Amino acid sequence: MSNPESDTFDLQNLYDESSDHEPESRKVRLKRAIDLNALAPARVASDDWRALLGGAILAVFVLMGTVGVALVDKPTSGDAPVLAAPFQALAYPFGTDVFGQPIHAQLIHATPGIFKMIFAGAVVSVGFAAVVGVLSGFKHGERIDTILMTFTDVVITIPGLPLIIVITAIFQPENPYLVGVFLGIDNWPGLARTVRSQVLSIREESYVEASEIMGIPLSTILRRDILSQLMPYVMINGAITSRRIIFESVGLYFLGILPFTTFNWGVMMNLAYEGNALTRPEMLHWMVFPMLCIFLLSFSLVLLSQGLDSLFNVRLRARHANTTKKDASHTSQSD
Amino acid sequence: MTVSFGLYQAMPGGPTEAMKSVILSQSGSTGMDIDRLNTLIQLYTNVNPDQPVHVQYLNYVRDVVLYQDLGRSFFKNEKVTTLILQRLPWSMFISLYAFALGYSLSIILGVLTAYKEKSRFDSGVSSVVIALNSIPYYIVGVVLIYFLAIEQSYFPVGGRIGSGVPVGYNPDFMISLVKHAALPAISMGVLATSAALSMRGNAIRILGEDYVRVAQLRGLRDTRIATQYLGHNAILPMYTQFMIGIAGVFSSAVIVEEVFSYPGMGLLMFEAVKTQDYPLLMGTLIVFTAISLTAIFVADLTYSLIDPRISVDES
Amino acid sequence: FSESETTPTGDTGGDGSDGGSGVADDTLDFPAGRPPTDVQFNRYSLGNYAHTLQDQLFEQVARGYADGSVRPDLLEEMTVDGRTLTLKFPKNFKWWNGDDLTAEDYFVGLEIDRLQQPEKSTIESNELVDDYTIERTFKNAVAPNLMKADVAETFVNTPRSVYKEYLTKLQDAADQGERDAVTEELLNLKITTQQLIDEGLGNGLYQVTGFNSSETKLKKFEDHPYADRTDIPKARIIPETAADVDSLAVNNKVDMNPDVLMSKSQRGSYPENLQNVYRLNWFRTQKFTFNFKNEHLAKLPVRRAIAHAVDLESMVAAMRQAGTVGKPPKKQTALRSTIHDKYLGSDFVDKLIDYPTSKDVEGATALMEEAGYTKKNGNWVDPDGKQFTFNVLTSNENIQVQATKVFNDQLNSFGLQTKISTVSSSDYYQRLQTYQADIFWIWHVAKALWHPTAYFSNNFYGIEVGDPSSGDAGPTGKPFTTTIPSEVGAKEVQGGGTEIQPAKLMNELPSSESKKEVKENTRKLVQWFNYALPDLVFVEEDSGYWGDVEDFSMPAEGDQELNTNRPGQFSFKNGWISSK
Amino acid sequence: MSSDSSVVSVDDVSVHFTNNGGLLDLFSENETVRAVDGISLDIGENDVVALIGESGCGKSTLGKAIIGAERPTSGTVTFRGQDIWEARDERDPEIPFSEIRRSLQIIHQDPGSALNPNQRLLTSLMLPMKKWYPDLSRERRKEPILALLEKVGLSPAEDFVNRFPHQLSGGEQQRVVLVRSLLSNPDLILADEAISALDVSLRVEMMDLMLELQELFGTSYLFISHDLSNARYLAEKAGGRIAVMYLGRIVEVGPIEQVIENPQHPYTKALKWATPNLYGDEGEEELPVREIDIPDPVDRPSGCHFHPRCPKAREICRTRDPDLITTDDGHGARCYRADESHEYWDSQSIVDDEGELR
Amino acid sequence: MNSTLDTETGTDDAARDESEVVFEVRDLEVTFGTNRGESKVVRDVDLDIHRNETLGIVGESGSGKSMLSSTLLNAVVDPGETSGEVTYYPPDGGDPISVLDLSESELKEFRWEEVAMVFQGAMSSFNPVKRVRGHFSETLEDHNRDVDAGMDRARGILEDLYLDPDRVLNAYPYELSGGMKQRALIALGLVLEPEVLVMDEPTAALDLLMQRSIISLLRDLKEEYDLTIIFITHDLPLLTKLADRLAVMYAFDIVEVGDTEEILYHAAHPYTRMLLQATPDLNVPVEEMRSVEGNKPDPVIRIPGCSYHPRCPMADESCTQAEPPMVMRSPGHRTACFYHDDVDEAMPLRSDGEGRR
Ligand SMILES: Nc1ncnc2c1ncn2[C@@H]1O[C@H](COP(=O)(O)OP(=O)(O)OP(=O)(O)O)[C@@H](O)[C@H]1O
Ligand SMILES: Nc1ncnc2c1ncn2[C@@H]1O[C@H](COP(=O)(O)OP(=O)(O)OP(=O)(O)O)[C@@H](O)[C@H]1O
Ligand SMILES: NC(=[NH2+])NCCC[C@H](N)C(=O)O
Ligand SMILES: [Mg+2]
Ligand SMILES: [Mg+2]
Repeated sequence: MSNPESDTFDLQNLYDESSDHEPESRKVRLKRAIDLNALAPARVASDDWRALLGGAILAVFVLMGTVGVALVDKPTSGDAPVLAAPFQALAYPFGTDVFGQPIHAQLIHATPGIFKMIFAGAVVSVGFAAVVGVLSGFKHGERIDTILMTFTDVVITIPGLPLIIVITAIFQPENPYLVGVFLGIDNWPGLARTVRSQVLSIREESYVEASEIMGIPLSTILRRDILSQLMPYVMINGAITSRRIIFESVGLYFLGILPFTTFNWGVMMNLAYEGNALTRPEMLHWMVFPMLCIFLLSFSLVLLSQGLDSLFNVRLRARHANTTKKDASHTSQSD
Repeated sequence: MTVSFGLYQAMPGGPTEAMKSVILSQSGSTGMDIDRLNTLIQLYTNVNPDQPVHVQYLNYVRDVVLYQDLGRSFFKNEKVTTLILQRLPWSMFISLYAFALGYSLSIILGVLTAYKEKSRFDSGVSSVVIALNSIPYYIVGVVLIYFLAIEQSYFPVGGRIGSGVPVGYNPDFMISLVKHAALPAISMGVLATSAALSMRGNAIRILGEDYVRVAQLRGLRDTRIATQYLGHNAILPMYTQFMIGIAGVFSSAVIVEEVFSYPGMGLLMFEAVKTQDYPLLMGTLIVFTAISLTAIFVADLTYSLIDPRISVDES
Repeated sequence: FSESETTPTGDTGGDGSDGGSGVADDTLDFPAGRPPTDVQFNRYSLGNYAHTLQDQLFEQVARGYADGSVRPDLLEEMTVDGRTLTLKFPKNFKWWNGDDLTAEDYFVGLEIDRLQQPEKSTIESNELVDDYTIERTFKNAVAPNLMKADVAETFVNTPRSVYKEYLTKLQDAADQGERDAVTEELLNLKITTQQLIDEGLGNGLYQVTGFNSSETKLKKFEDHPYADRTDIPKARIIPETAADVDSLAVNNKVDMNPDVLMSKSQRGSYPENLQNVYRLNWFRTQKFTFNFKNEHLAKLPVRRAIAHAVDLESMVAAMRQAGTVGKPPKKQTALRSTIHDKYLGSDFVDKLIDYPTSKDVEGATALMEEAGYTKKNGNWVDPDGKQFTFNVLTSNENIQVQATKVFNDQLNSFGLQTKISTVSSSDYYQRLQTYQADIFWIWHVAKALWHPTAYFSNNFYGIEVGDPSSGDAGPTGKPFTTTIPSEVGAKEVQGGGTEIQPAKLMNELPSSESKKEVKENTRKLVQWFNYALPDLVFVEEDSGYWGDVEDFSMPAEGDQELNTNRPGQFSFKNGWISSK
Repeated sequence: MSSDSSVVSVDDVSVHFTNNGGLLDLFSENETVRAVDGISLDIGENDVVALIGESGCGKSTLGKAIIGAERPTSGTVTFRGQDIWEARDERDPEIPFSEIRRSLQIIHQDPGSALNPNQRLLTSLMLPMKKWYPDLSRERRKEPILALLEKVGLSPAEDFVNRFPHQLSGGEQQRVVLVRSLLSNPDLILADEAISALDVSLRVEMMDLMLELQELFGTSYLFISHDLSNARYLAEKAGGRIAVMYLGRIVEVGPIEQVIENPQHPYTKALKWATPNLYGDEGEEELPVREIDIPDPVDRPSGCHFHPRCPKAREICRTRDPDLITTDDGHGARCYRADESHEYWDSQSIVDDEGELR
Repeated sequence: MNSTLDTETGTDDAARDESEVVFEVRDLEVTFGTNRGESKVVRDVDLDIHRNETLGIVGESGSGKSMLSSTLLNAVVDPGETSGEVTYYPPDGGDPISVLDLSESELKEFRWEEVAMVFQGAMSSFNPVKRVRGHFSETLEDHNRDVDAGMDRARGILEDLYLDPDRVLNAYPYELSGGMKQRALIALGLVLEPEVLVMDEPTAALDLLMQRSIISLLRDLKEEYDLTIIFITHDLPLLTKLADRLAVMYAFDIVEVGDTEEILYHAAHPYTRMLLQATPDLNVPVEEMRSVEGNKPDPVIRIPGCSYHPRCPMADESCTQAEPPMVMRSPGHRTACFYHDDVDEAMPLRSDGEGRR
């Protein structure tokens, strides 16, 4: 009794019965989108001190790496007196090193490299992990899943740090992107496994099944239902991975395993440490400030990784949104 | 192992070149005739580059698997296995030390902070843990050296036992042993503290589980609830991570031992990197891999002991 | 843990664990070398030979002194007759195991060295005349001092009890193949520290009694002829790699650093009882090598411009922060200025081209412009208007980085673009051998001889030009034949100039037959170096030693003849250090 | 019933799940769960079939097999005479698979997890609209959504549509899910325990709503429930049928009044007993089963699967498995007792007076 | 012991003066601080629970049933604040215990020895990594009981619950089906021989057959172990098969309480009547079923007057003004509605119509 033509007709009927809806204006929609996707997260963040602090510190470093680089001249030896103590002169607030280069300028000019490294590393490891995890999670039980997981397990067993050391020792990468990539390669398997299990459990959710039954194309399901759920997780791991990449890269520079061409916090520490900064108080600041930078940047990432959790939480976001009806939360189920 | 061999082949210049530069950089101020050096190196390394790669590979694999033979160190002219066996116990010692120190503390703190969630104790401990997690462990090492070894001389800055201490089972030796291992172990232990946060998270989640509530309603003793209910169940999801963590802590020896000049596996590998002693490098990498494999294997085997749910049905 | 720490039987007595520390104890502690657990004592085994420990544990045959002479150390006498060098050994020395130390113990080593490759060796024969005499005959005529220099800084470290069988095998070998087989056997022979103790295979004043990864314990060898000279019964060598020497010093836990001077920067943090004891104008310099394969560096004005543009003073200042003691050279001669007078004479030196030791931007600019380069946006572009960048290579060891960093910064601020690569030392040597960069930092390591041959050595620790029979330019593109002005100190070639062959000259210098010939050839080479600037020497390092002068009396200038390599160890081994 | 007059019909469908443990579980045996075991059923136009049974007896699996969301191990599922899985695999089926997909929809038990928590309702609802009406403009697509939402009492729809799922109560979520399933104008909706998660007081309302919409759209329902009284409410109001499942099989099927008033199968009787009524039925207090626990679905009892629990079981039930015995107009039961002349009656009872196994 | 009659508030029922009171609840409130304000999830509840009775508590989801029941063990989940009085009268005339004033260690003793509780989520009430036996023995141990004797008793109880004691005790929780777990949990609740067993929707997740069976078992157990049972559910029909008395909760308060029969046939509160009508029933023609309309109340927002008035078909002006007090409708049957006398007319019960009985 029903055929496709009359179907639309049926729906049409429904519509005609109650056609007094005003179409929403584009402006309202835009406003809502902005509110929900930009303002609400900001409001959530401002409620969560971790996200706030982490974001603030990170922002400072981003500024350092962009504006700072433009504002502060690249330091060279002889810019200032050698080994000036910190907090003495405005031109070199953090003091200078044995070359007479202002510490603060070095810190600033090292930042872009660090970010490049983090970026490359995080993209490689998190991206790879996400692809492998989603693919094998979605093809669960098929051969590709077995292959990918076997491969992942093999990589998991190779201890990361020694492998990285060997690889970097062999290839002596100088480009920060390349360094990031090398440091990223040991990091993905664990993440891939977790992503896979997440995908498996998301797949169990009935809304995915519902989408399938509605005949929604697989690509849309992947994007809408699975990736959107994974995003927070992936971002959080991105932050954690970034911290790890900082640790490892700085460590390898510090130990002198990675060749260095430009400014780098690890290099500064290496030079200071090799110069026996530990036993020479007048040199200590040369070591301390890069250390502080590393600490602050990774601190901000750790905080962010914890705070992001709430940023991505739609519930919180919705609660902080303005454009949805106030009474919405009253009817919400306690669960 | 395949990876190792792949890397082996990827070495720039090949082993002989590496050997040459090692000797050139080490042989002191007397200098050496390059031609002579080349001949010696040919003899010394016994490398037969004429063999096709896959034959070399098969030989290598055969040696490793059948004879536990990892080849000879170029630089030390000693069997890699011997060198590793000499160093391995020391690294084991400090990493187990670190592991025991780091994880036991993390677990206890994790459970405690979860219990006292949102208290001042919790925020205090959590902040410290977050801060610790933001400092690379080797920097912790450096800071420790600075404050405890250089400024205060509580601990030695390097080596594994003190000079002048007689070797043997006597108190002086033991104390010296422990003191020398303390700083490296602490700085490796920092790696393990991230466990405190996940432990806390897990424990908070478990605290919300019905069975914990029921246990409290049943009037069970607090210690029992804390250990058998909270502790045990909170460890479950991170157990495998834990065991892999052992391997991770062990791997960190490469950096920590260098910072503390602690002659263990890590330093051996580090030296091998510096001297481009490829057989040794490969050997250490294989051993590191073997250790992490073992850890994962043991984790798999023992997991069913602590979580009965995954064991195969007996029925 | 049993495999890794060897417990010496016998002396395990607990002596206090701190060294200097104000209280006068009977042990002399000093840092040196690698852990005794990591090294071995067969000098034919390449990698882990105990280079540093041998300095303290074996007698040295002869030494070179800063005045350029080579004089006996262990030897009673060394004489030259034609192509033959005669070595007379003393009769009262013993190995720790009680065996007499005879000429044969040294002879075995000499012969093994020769017989490994008899054709290539410069020695015709070594002959054991009697138990205490060796006659060593060279294939070609060599200046007498150079013949002596051939055995300088060599040790009696081949006990006949161990090595004689290998010598016999070498003597029996019919061809090079068989000899190589013996060499290979030798390569694989190991003498562990434990074996050294057990079999008493050393012969120095102090004998090893025990060791572990963080120390080598030494006790005075009472049968040694010098045993009465000193009242220090024990010593301890702390491996440099097992402990941070600087912090040991700061905490007053060492009594001496046998071949290192305390720098100004260290002075501040070291305790007062540690003082520099003796300072030595040492034989090592550091330099930057230019790769002529780079079209710009191949141009003399560019090299000279670089020499003007960099401030040697501030490079050295930075190095001083890292503990180096030294100063920039006044003239670019390749030789230490200490031997200028002796081989060049002040007239000659004065005439040489003066390159500034501090920055001379104007001079540098003039030179660049002369070569057709122009400055664009602060950077120099070549005559074709193209930009260019020099790759600068250095090792990541602290001193190297310090110097290269400043060098690099100064080139940059002058407008020469550079890309600096700081790589681990092994990788650095690797790249160095193949000259994969435009400018390299490198030591200029002379043998422990204050003699021109040591400085003009045609290898990469010297001024490598390459094998002159191999083509028209060596690995760094330096020509085998080149023209320099006929007049000393002229900045340009006028008239025909003089054609010289630096590589050939350097190779021939050691076989100069007379002092005069040595001087002549040396001047030619110096003039070439000064004119053509194949390398830029930027520091002449000093050496010496420091020690705890409160608790120990240590010989200083005037006390003994110390103007030789490693003066601290030399004093120690000779029993010249006593407690106060 | 012939299959052309029905929307979907399944014929002798079985769905078996084998868990092959994977690489690591080499030593564990493969276990096969016969979730659905040879079931035939037709669902006609405007039909309502209520499917009830204990947890794990295979209701959902059967339901999914019927709407073509679960591929049967054997047997055929046809949609208006077209084999669903052939349509999917074939190049040129009579009825395209996407058409089948559109016509068979589902409402899940847990409304909370049936909606993507990260999407606003509008997004979730627009997706199927985009799929089914690709030619319509965005605004045009939105109209029926809003209309339907108003219809199910979510008013003002403009407001609801911009909420996230967690901003709705369970009842409201369930209505949205119902709306979503209706958007494609389906012929059959599988309501898999669609009301179980709701508060008792909301269930009747929800069922009424479903029935109301059925009238409007002419949809059939396959209504899965483990609650006899709810199943009865819905089916009876729509004049539908009820099917009782036990361990992968339909043990009794028929018009709702007949099955409720005159249950044939002992299991149905037990269910009826277990469904407490507010008023009356005092007295029948004895448990009408011998064992409370359901047997292991992997290792099922021989003969009639119900015999270990059946108080009326006889020897023959132990060994032989009864077929569906139809009594009158579509009421059938898989029990020998439905056939008054069956040899069962001569078989010896395996139950003693105390209800224990002899 | 009939001295507990509280004439002032009229909370006790005279008809039952022969029965003792086990729990006396007065002015009970449970509040949570939320970021929207104070959330009052139990509001001013007065209730007496009699010894050896089965009290059923019904009400829609979120009406505060669980909260109320957990106050009996002073076990409201953490940020929650409990105020008021909960007095427990031990058997044989021991001193009354004020439950909310117990110290930590006294509570530990009180719980499970006097009052045990079987939870809403039976499935997750066992520690997943501990055998069932462990749960029994640790409970006995920590209450300083003789473990062997206790385990024997546990075996007995398990058998009474149609379980194979050895199999169940040796199993890990995950190895048991839901029904088995639920019964094992009931056995665990009885292992210390408590006076009172609080059961919070113990059957909600189970199959009909299992639910009904457990109800039967409970009736037997109650006799055998002299229990007082407090049974919470929103499944009204099920409850009527077990409970002696019913308490109906709406909006965090009890709106009606009385004997089961009394409530079924003479419900006085409109909400109770609505609930009765919305309950599917095989014996009732489908046409007679209605649904409850409207939204459930929010614990943060205090509805002025009668909290049911927004949903009540009988509500008028006065209902929005004042809160109706609890009044005694007949002995033991109390309700909080201004119009409890008119309710028969306004909202006839199904049972009234055809008198199906
Ligand atoms: N994907 C699957 N893999 C393996 N076994 C399955 C799968 N889906 C269901 N089963 C098994 O098949 C049987 C029937 O499951 P089904 O979900 O159809 O039962 P149900 O009657 O819907 O139960 P409930 O009332 O609990 O929803 C169960 O034993 C279940 O464990
Ligand atoms: N931890 C908590 N914090 C704040 N409010 C809570 C908390 N737990 C429950 N509530 C609120 O308390 C009220 C009563 O909850 P309670 O669990 O007692 O309901 P219930 O009647 O048992 O419901 P159900 O039948 O669903 O079990 C609900 O509105 C709920 O939202
Ligand atoms: N010959 C060499 N490899 N020299 C390089 C190292 C120099 C050595 N450290 C020395 O000062 O003598
Ligand atoms: Mg189901
Ligand atoms: Mg509840």
